[in-house]
Parts: sequence; structure tokens; C-alpha cells
Amino acid sequence: MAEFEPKIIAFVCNWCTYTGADLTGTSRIKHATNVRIIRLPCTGRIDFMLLMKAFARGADGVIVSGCHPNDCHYTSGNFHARRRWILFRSLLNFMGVDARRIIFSWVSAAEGAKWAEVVNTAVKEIRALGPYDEYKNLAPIRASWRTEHAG
Amino acid sequence: MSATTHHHDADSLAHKLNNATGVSPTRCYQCGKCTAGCPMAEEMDYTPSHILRLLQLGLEGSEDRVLRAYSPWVCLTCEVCYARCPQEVDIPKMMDFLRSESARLKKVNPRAADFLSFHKTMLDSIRYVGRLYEVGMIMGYKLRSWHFLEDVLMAPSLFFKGKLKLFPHLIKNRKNISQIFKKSGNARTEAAK
Amino acid sequence: MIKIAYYPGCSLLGTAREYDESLRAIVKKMGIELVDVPDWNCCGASSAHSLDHDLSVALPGRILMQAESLGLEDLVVPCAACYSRLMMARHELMEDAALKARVCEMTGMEFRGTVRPINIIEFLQKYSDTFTDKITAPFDKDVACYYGCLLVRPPKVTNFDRPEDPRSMDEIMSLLGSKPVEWDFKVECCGAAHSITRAGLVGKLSSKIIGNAVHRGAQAIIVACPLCHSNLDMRRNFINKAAGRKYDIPVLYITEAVGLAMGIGEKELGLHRHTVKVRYPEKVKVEAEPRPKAAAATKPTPAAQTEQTEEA
Amino acid sequence: MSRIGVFVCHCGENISATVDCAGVAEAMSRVPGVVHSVDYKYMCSDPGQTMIKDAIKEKKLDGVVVSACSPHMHEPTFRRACAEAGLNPYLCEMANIREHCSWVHEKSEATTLKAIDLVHKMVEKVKKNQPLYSIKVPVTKTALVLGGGIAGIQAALDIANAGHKVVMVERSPSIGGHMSQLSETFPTLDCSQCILTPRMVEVAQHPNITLYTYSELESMDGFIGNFKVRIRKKARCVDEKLCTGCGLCTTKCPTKKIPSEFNEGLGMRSAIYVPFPQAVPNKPVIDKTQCTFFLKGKCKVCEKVCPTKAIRYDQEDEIIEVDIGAIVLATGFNVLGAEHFPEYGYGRYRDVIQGLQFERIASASGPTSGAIRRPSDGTEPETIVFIACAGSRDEAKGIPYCSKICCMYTAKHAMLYKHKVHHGKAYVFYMDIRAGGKMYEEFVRRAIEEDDVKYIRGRVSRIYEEDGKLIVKGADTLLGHQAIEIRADMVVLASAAVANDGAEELAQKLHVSYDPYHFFAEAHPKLRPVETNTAGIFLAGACQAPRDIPETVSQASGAASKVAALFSQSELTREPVIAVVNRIAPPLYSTCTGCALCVPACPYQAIEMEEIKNRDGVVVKRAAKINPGLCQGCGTCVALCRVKAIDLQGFSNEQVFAELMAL
Ligand SMILES: Cc1cc2nc3c(=O)[nH]c(=O)nc-3n(C[C@H](O)[C@H](O)[C@H](O)COP(=O)(O)OP(=O)(O)OC[C@H]3O[C@@H](n4cnc5c(N)ncnc54)[C@H](O)[C@@H]3O)c2cc1C
Ligand SMILES: Cc1cc2nc3c(=O)[nH]c(=O)nc-3n(C[C@H](O)[C@H](O)[C@H](O)COP(=O)(O)OP(=O)(O)OC[C@H]3O[C@@H](n4cnc5c(N)ncnc54)[C@H](O)[C@@H]3O)c2cc1C
Ligand code: SF4
Ligand code: SF4
Ligand code: SF4
Ligand code: SF4
Ligand code: SF4
Ligand code: SF4
Ligand code: SF4
Ligand code: SF4
Repeated sequence: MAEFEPKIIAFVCNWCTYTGADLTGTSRIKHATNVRIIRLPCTGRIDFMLLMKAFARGADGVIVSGCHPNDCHYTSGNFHARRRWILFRSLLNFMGVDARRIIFSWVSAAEGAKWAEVVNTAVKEIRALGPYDEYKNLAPIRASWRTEHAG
Repeated sequence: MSATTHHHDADSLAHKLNNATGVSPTRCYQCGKCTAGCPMAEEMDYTPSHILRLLQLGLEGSEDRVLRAYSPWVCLTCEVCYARCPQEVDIPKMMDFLRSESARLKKVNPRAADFLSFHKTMLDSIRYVGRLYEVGMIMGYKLRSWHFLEDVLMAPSLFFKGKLKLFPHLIKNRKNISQIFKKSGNARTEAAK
Repeated sequence: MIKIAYYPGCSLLGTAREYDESLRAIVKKMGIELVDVPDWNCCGASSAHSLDHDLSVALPGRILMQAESLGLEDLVVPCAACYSRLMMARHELMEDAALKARVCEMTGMEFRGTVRPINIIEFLQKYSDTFTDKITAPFDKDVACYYGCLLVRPPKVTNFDRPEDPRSMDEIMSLLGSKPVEWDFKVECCGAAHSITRAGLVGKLSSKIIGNAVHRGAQAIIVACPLCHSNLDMRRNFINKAAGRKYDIPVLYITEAVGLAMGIGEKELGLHRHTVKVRYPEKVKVEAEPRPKAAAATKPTPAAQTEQTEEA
Repeated sequence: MSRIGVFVCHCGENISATVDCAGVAEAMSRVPGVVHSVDYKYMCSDPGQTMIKDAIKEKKLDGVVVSACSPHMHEPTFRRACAEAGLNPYLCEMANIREHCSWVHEKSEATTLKAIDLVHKMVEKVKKNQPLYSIKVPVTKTALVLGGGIAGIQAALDIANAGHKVVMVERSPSIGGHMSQLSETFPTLDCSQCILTPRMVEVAQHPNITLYTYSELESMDGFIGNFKVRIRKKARCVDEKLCTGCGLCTTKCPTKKIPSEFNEGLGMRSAIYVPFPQAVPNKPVIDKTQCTFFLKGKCKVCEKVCPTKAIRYDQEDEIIEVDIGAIVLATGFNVLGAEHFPEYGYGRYRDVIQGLQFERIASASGPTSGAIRRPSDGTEPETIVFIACAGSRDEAKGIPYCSKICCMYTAKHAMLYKHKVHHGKAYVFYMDIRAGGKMYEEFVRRAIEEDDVKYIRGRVSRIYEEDGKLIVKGADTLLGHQAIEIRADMVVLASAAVANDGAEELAQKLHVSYDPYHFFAEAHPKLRPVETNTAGIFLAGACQAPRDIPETVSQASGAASKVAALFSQSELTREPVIAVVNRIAPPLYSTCTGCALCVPACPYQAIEMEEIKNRDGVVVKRAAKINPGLCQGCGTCVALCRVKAIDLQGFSNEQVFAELMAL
């Protein structure tokens, strides 16, 4: 049987991690294909609802990554984000969401290799945890392309 | 500040000191202000900042030098060093630790033997009387340390001024006190394990 | 009648009897009742913390717990050394829960932290209006207030006055009509801890203190600690030996000074128990600032200056 | 229904080697709303861009997704192309299938599937995109320079020489700052006054500079390019237009025993005074707290002697309002006061002084005309001790940082002393010597080697006085940790450099952040050192951190060039990626509940609370309002707002959700 391929959504900030992931590309560092990046201006922009939506949409895991503390492009956006996580985690527990499925990391614009590592580790860990929900909600377009082209 | 835990070699003396007292030798940046103000610096074999340096280095030989040092015993616990240290290193607390540690490991500096007898005599007095029994204590100490003359000469005049009592003030609940001593000894041996 | 818990400590029953006597004499006039801590024990002095940390908290801890039974908040502790040990123990018991548990186990008592030790200066400051109105014989001397090390240090624990240049005792003495002199050794250590083991050393340290006080024109040294007193008074022979001269400046407990100002008799205050007779030397005229003439006169030659970096 | 065009780029083979580009285009063509989907070898080439422009026109596209490289690479290119074809550029998005896909994966089905996901999510996002218009802000080309030390002087002159107007506000009666107090300056030992005075005069005479001394900032409103400031010009009690600076009043004023601030208390001044002879402007002020007339109602000697009748006892503070486009903060620093050194007897022994006092003593224009004399009795000190790191690097005193300048000025002081008192002995107690700078280490070595200054590694614990000598008890940690004692005639403390008085209050007025020690905070420690978080406010000199003159001047020029760059445009164009608080038709006006939680969360102070009034002018509710000039678009407020009353243009909730739903 084929290995379980988790679906992971990454919320990253435009200035550090998105650029870091660009560098992963420029440096051709190969890594797992499971992660889809959503670009936001700052980790400060990420709220609870976005993460919940991601899980509701069938994500098996979520990565949140931004600038290192004190390096935030916006000075303190990521600081606010971190403060919110504390609250957020307890909320997750309360709702019975498995906190292990949310991976936090800091990847700067210079850390292309680190981003690849973050992705690979996340895939490994989430894979070990198994699929997150019963109803995998695959986008129809993707499914139809597969039947016709990839056999 | 000095209460933070820092990472020293797990079996180093610095680490033990940090664990037992919260004093961290790595906080010391070797400015020497403690030594400069210490009234006992001249009497010491290693001045306070020197002791801290030996602890920071943590070499085998240097730790032994610290444990066998005379300095902790002459330290007056006057707290000048701690009050002025820019890095707030609690040296008197460190000296306390070094004294009990070197007594425990039987590494007391030979020149400090009389200090040890003094403290032991003093504690004996408290243990059995509950309070300090000055006459008994001084006699006891003089016997243990063989320092006869210095104070015995003063005794008669003090006696006549009504300052020395020939009989001790015993406290009532002496059992309580001896229990404190016994249990503290246990705590110590346990901590040593 | 104001009631205050009282911990005399061992010295006040022995070598510092006059401290106890003078305190009791003045509080009587001040209208304050001192209630002794029941069945109190020794605080462990410098020996307990030298050899056994837990013991050094447990012994003063027992005193605090015994005092708690009185239901009073302030606990006046005239001996600065005891005060220091009690403050230190209280500080550690409040901060370290594990230690507190151990100490409660050792003593078989419960520590609640309701009692707050105050030193003699704090006590006199707090109740100053109970004696200022009774001053009949102002203590109009030039005095050097000697605080010693343990009242002000470590500042984080005692949290009392300014650690390098305290003022509170000077203020009380001014209330009594004295003129406190500006001097440099207010908080220098007299070496009390080694009073018995290294009397010679004590002489050396204390002679600097006495020397500076005399030099600044003091007619009496005022102390608030039995150990300071015994070093500066009882051990005057060692001091004179170290200094190579004879000092006859008397050393008074602050309670004695308060008592004298209130017109209490010398005997009742225990002044006869001092080693150095309580007689005040003539006032010496001293300038507070460095004297130009002296500076010029002692101006060393350049050659002599090479010796200035003394190696200790 | 949307009309989206999708353009899949091969990037030569960079993408097509691992991703089935044609397959992606084909898959996209089936997405509802996509009316055009093609792939091409080089989308960014001219023919590629033309393809997009043509498709926009022919297919009447209302959204474009270019799936190619990273938006950091070519987003501007494609948005420009769209704009040229008449499509609002913010309706164009890029899907990053090169850096985030083809380059990091092997050729496989999974790679193409990922590319499809990436493009699809952008298609869904674009459907929700709104046309946005870049924000234009007008710029008032006048700069405000706060503080007239060397930092302010340099910045003001640079801006003024670039052809822009400058308003300079200085708190004290003269400009010049600390540099005017210095004797000679390291590492060249040139005379401070000689190099500074011409600059001060230039400021006063520059046609583009308006100088307000004895003045302070009262308040500031607005945002970059459009600040409104109010300046309080304190009453000098002298009519500056009439006064010729003859100085008669100051010499005749009978109230003369006031410690001079300029001479750090080592000299005296009168109640009507000019701080120092080279002051700019050279017009006196009356110190109302000392003048006999103001205290007791009589005297008026100055009025009588003034030949031009310039004295005005009834002069009042004046408030001046100015429109400002940019602000340079240059309010400098101060040194730690006497109360922090009880162990050194500073404040008790007159011969224990601090560095600035030594500068005055060593200065040719100082109270001793440059002769080294001790304050207590005016004798020449035979032995002098300098104590470095006095208060600095001292956590117990609350100053863990290094003051940076004192190592150098201490070496300078010791040198100046040795040059003037040849037979004297100079000792320096130090912990480390920090002399990183051009010719700095050489300078310190010169003090040690040529001038025989004795450097002792260790701190001083205590100083006390004995027989007219100061006994300095220190340690020599290089001599086996020994305590040593030096009998000195004078002691100079290199006391810590600290933030200036009122820095915190000023920062709050200007909405700039400050560090725990009250120095103003730069926007980025490495890459934006002269900017603050508040757009349009820049930093120069020691108000940001302790620094010496060369660094101060470079930073001031840096700040000035930022201002000049800002003023080179008459309008600022800003990305419209900013937050907005919704406003809806009455009776609701906004879903904002007025909780104001977003206000402190914004790192740029862009949010304020506004009162919404109905037609009759009655306040119906309080709601947040975002200042588009200040908002930088971080989105923190959006995440924070519980009722989702705020949204971020370009990254709205709707857009991000749409992206998510495509995955
Ligand atoms: C003892 C000593 C010796 C030194 N020697 C040297 C040397 O030899 N070489 C060298 O390179 N550097 C030396 N320095 C450092 C030098 O003094 C500083 O680098 C320089 O003064 C910094 O200039 P500044 O303009 O940033 O600040 P400042 O000189 O402090 O000027 C700030 C100005 O702003 C004004 N101001 C403050 N607050 C306000 C307000 N709220 N509103 C309006 N105006 C305000 C002040 O009145 C002042 O005029 C020395 C410093 C000291 C302490
Ligand atoms: C080991 C090390 C670690 C460091 N770590 C830090 C750190 O952690 N933090 C920090 O703030 N700083 C650090 N620095 C310092 C930092 O590297 C420098 O401050 C910075 O690189 C200086 O930038 P620059 O542009 O002036 O010079 P450079 O980085 O040297 O750039 C000069 C450029 O000019 C080009 N060039 C040279 N000659 C010519 C010519 N004739 N014509 C055209 N082009 C030319 C060069 O090729 C080069 O690209 C470190 C330095 C070193 C050596
Ligand atoms: S004063 Fe403090 S920092 Fe300095 S050497 Fe002593 S312990 Fe270390
Ligand atoms: S406490 Fe001990 S080490 Fe510290 S200054 Fe006093 S005597 Fe020296
Ligand atoms: S006397 Fe008059 S003109 Fe001369 S300086 Fe004074 S105010 Fe100015
Ligand atoms: S009025 Fe005031 S300023 Fe003028 S001369 Fe008299 S004291 Fe001086
Ligand atoms: S510059 Fe030198 S003297 Fe000043 S704080 Fe830093 S190390 Fe100390
Ligand atoms: S040369 Fe480099 S390592 Fe040496 S003191 Fe200077 S900065 Fe430090
Ligand atoms: S926008 Fe949101 S967070 Fe801000 S005040 Fe309104 S309801 Fe509160
Ligand atoms: S988006 Fe960021 S900068 Fe803009 S108002 Fe919100 S928090 Fe402030």
C-alpha cells in the first residue's frame, strides 16, 4: 500500500519564510511535495479562524512560520502572533484539536535549507500521526485531472 | 539575578554551588570590585574574585584549591562584596557553601581548623542549651583551639561588670532544638547523596 | 499601651546587658511594652550559616514561628546580627517553598510569615514621637553614627536605608540634639565575626573605624549592635595596639543616648558596664572638606609617589 | 461570473522539466470562471507579456494569474503589463510554481499536482480580488530637527543644503549640545569648539533654516509627509530682534552665584545669561527661577543697562504651529547623575568629578582656562585616577550596556592631563578597553606607551577621604586579584551615558518606540538604523544609543539623506496593502464594537478611535479608524479583531479563505 501522503498547509510571512522558501528553490534543495504555502504579510496576520478553516478543509497538518523573534519586518507582528499562540493552544486543547498537528517554526530569508528541513520533518511527523479527518475533501479539479492524465 | 540556573559541567563544583544556592559563578565578569572592597582580602589566600575565577575555570586542580582555601573561613559575611557587585553575585552565600562543602569533604584548610572548632563549639552550645552560653562557649572554644590567653585575661573584668554569667540560660523546649539539629543533619546527608 | 514583640538575642543577656537594660529603660518611658518571644532560642549567629544552611534558616525560623504566636506584627530585634539572620531566614522562607517545607518539618511548626523583624533604628524612627517630647537633656555632642555591615546589607534583603551612606541613625541623633559628623566608615565592617577567633584582625579593622571617627571630630560613636559595641569598646586594647595610640572616645548604644536625652540615670542605662569610660573628649575643630593646607603640606615629592600603588 | 486568464510559464525548462505545464493549463481551463488558460516558454519576455495584454483585451479578462516564478521576482512586471492593458494591477496574482515547486521536487505526478493546487488557489483568490489604487500622499517639504547638538546641526545643514526648509528646535538657550562642552576630541585631539562653532554659525545664517532655541515640542499630529507640530517658544524675556548681544546685562546682573549648567557646576553664571561665549544665538535669557525681579519683584538692573531696551519681563511663551513633512530626532544623551555613586562619594567629595566636568576643566574656555586644577582648592592634582565603566556594564545599577564612548574619552582625559601636568601620575581603572574605530586603538596605546598612563585592570570598590587625599580602593585582577589602594588628589568617573531627560515623554508624543533604557528605537538594528517605526521620523546621534562624534555625524547625514529622498517627490506613492475598518450604511455604521483592542496592537500606531456621528451631529458610536498614511499592512489588527471589523486589502479574509478552499 502506498504511504499516506499528508496534506499540509503552511501559513508563512512574506518577508522571511516566503523568501526563505524561494531560496530553497534557488538552491534546488529537494523536499517533500506535500506542503502548500499560503503567503501572508506577517505571522501577525494569522488568526485562529484560518487554522481552523485549514483543518476543516481537510488539512492533516499546518505549518506556521515567520521571521525570527526581533527580526520581524513589522517590528512586532510576530511578537503578537506568538502571544496569541499561547491562548490559541489552550483553545485547541479545549476543542480537542491535536496540537501536534500545528508546527511552528522560524525561517529567515537566508534559511533555504532550514525550510526544506521544516517541510520534511513536518511531513514525517504528520505522516506518523496519520490522516486527520475521515472526509478527505479533495478539490474536484485536481481529482479529474488525475483520472484523465495520470491514469 | 544570581538565582538563575546556568549550564555548568554537571559534576563541577560550580554546578553544585549553583544547584545548592542559586549562585552562578559564570555571572561574574571578573571586575574585582568585590576583592577591592573586601576587608579580609589581605588575609585571604585567594581573594573573592580569584575564587570565582577558579570556579569558572573548573579545572580539577582549581576546584581542589577552592575547597582547601583559607578564604571562606576568614570571610566575615559582611556582605560588602555582594552589595557592590555589579553582577549581583552573592559571594557570602558562596562562601557559606564552600565552608560546609570543605568541612563535609574533610578538606578544611589547616590554618582554618580553629574556625571550624569555633563554629562547632558555638553550635554545640546552641544544641544543648538552646542559646549561646558565652562562658561555656569561650571555654569550649579555647580548649578546642588551644588559644588560651587572649580572652581569659579579659574574663575577670567582664565578670565584674556583670557581663559574664557563670550559668547558662537554658531554654525550656530543648528537645525541639535538638530535633532541629538532628533533622538538619539528615537533610544534609541526604542532600549530599 | 503599645505592645511590641521583642527578641533580645543571646548577647543582650550577656556581654551586651546594658543594651537590653537601656532599651527596657527607654521603652518604659516611651509607654511601650515589650513582649518577649516565648522560649526563644539562639539565631545560630555566624556559625550556623557557616556550616549548615538548613540549620541557619531553621533556628531563626523557629524564633519567627514562636513570635507568630504572640499575634503581633512588628518584632523588634536590637542585635543587628540577629536582625540580619532573621531577615535572611524570612526572605528565604518566603521565596523558597521547598526550604519552607523542610524547615517546618524540622521545627514541627508552621511558618506563616506574619511577623516582620524591625531593627532598633526602624523601631526608634517609627515611635520617635513617643520620646522626642520627653527630651530633657539634649545629647548635644558631635557623634559618629556607626551602622556596621548588617543593618544595610544585603540591601535586597534588609531593604533599609541607603546601603552606602545611610542617614536614619543620624536623623535620630539629630532629634536628640546631637550633631552627626560626616565620616567615611559608617558601614565598614568591624570584623565582629572573628571577635573571638582573630582578635588581632578585629583590632586592625576597628582601629580604622575609630580613627576616622576621631579624625572627623566625633566625641562619641553611636552603635546599634552588640557586636559593634563589643568590638569597639571591649576590644579597645587591641584597637589601640593596632593604631599605636590610645583612643578614649566612648561607644554608646543608641538606646543609651536616647535614655540620657530623656534624663534616665547612667546606672539604669548600664553605662558603668562599658570598658571605655563614658566621658566625652573636647570638640576638635575639623573641616568637612579636604583642607587645602593639609593637602599642600602632605604633597608628596614625585619620587615618593612611585610608591603609591601599594600592593596589598 | 469572473473572467479569469491563466498563463503558465515554462521558464525555459526551469519549470517544464518537472511540471507538466500544458497539463496545468489544461486543468485550469476547467475551473469555473477561467475563460482563458495557456502555457508559454517565457511569460516574462516581451512576447509573453504581449500575450497577456492581448488576452486581457480580447477576452475581457477581469483577473489574471501568472503561474511562474516567485512574486518577489516578477510581480511588478506582470502587474505593470496588466495595467498597460487597462486591468487594475491588483487583479493580477502570481502562482509560484518555480521556486516553490519545479525547483524543489523531482519530475513526478505529485509535482504537477502540487503546481495545479498552487495555481488553482491563486485563481480562487483572484476571483475575490478588488481593484486597488495606490495611495498618494502629498509631502510638505519642510523638516523638523529636534535637538541642536552636533547630530541636529549636521542633519539640518545637510537637508538645508539639499534645498529644503528646516525648522530646528533646541531646548536650551543655545545650540551646540555636549560637543560644545568638550575640550579636545579623540582620536585626533582637535579642539571641539574650533570645529563646531563655524557649523553653529552656519545653522544660524542658513536661509533655509529657522532656528528656535529655548523651545520645545508641544505636540505632534498627522503622519509622514503631513505632520502638524506645535512648538513652545519659551519666554526669553529678551526681545531677540532688538538685542545686539552686547552682554552688558549679563555683566551687570547682581545675581551671579548660579552654578553654570554649561560648566557642569564648576563655574557660575548670572540670572540673565548666555550659556557660553560662542553661543548661537548670542542672545541672553533670563532664568526666571533665579532672577531677583521675578522672585522678589525688584532689581530690573538689566532693563536699566540695556542700550537697546530689549528686556521684556512680561514676555510670554509663544506657540508656533508648523506643517512638517519629516522629523529628525537628535535630542542626544546625558550622563548618569551623582546619586548613583554613593560608594565613590560623588557629590560628597568635591574632587570626585565626572567626565564632562573634566572636559570643562581641560577646556581652554573653561573655568580654569584649561589648567588642570582640582575643584576643592584649585591645586594641581599630582595623582589622578580615572574610573572607566562608572555605572556602565553594571546590572546592579540598572545599566548593563557599555556606554561606548568612555574608554576613548578616558584615554583622552588621561592624555590631556599628562600633557598639562608632566610630572603627574595618571591611573585608569578599567575592565576592558573598547577602542574599535579608525585610529582608536592606536590612540589608547599612545596614552599607555607615550604618556605613561597606568592602566589597572579592575574596578574600584570605594573612595574615601583621608588627610586631604582621596583613598581609592581598587583591585588589580592582573596581579593575582589583589586589592590595591591609590592615594589620589582627584578622581574622574567615566559615568555612564544615559538617555536624555524627557526622552520617554518625547517618544510618546511622537509615537516612536524606545528601548528599556529610554533610548529611541531604530526600525531595524542592522538595515534601518536611522529610521523609526513611525514613517517619516528619523534618528540621528546619541538619542538612539551612546555614540561618539564621528558616528553621530555619519548617522545624521544618513537621516538627512532619508529626508532628502522623501522630499525628492511631491507625492508619496504607497502600496494599497493596508487595513481598513468597515463602514456600512446606517443604522450600523460599522461592525466595529469600539473595543479598541486593535489600537495598542498596531506596531505603527496607525489606529485611532473615531466618533461616528449621525446627520444631526450626535455621536452614535465609537469605531476604529486606520490612518492609511501610517498603516504598513502587517495585518496584526485583522487577526486580533474578534468581530472581523478590520480587513487587510490584498490579503482579505475572503481572499485567504478562497485560497484555502481550493486546496
Ligand atoms: C565626557 C565626554 C567626552 C566626550 N569626548 C568625545 C570626544 O573626544 N570625541 C568624540 O567623538 N565624542 C566625544 N564624546 C561624545 C559626544 O559628546 C557625543 O557623541 C555627541 O555629543 C553626540 O551628539 P548629539 O547631538 O547626538 O547629542 P547632544 O550633544 O547631547 O545634543 C543633543 C541636543 O538636543 C537638545 N535636546 C535634548 N532634548 C531636547 C528636546 N526634548 N527638545 C529639544 N532639544 C532637546 C539638547 O539640549 C542638546 O543641545 C564625549 C562625551 C562625553 C560625555
Ligand atoms: C567573519 C566576519 C563575521 C562578521 N559578522 C558580522 C555580524 O555578525 N554582524 C555584523 O553586523 N557584521 C558582521 N561582519 C561585518 C560585515 O561583514 C561588514 O560590516 C559588511 O560586510 C560591510 O559591507 P560593505 O558593503 O561595506 O563591504 P563588503 O561586504 O566587503 O562589500 C564590498 C563589495 O564591493 C565589491 N568591490 C570591491 N572592490 C571593488 C571595485 N574596485 N569595483 C567594484 N566593486 C568592488 C566587492 O566585490 C563587494 O561586493 C562580519 C565580518 C566578518 C569578516
Ligand atoms: S564584584 Fe562581582 S562581577 Fe566583579 S569580580 Fe566580584 S563577583 Fe565578579
Ligand atoms: S562578605 Fe566575605 S568576601 Fe565579602 S567582602 Fe565581606 S569578608 Fe569579603
Ligand atoms: S544688554 Fe540688551 S542688547 Fe545687550 S545683550 Fe543684554 S539684552 Fe541684549
Ligand atoms: S532683573 Fe533679574 S536678570 Fe535682570 S539684572 Fe536683576 S536679577 Fe539679573
Ligand atoms: S566604553 Fe569602555 S569605559 Fe565605557 S562602558 Fe564601555 S567598556 Fe566601560
Ligand atoms: S581586533 Fe577584533 S577581536 Fe580584537 S579587540 Fe578589536 S574587535 Fe575585538
Ligand atoms: S476594529 Fe475590532 S478590535 Fe478594533 S476596536 Fe473595532 S472591534 Fe475592536
Ligand atoms: S495592518 Fe498592521 S500597520 Fe496597518 S493598522 Fe493593522 S496593525 Fe497597524
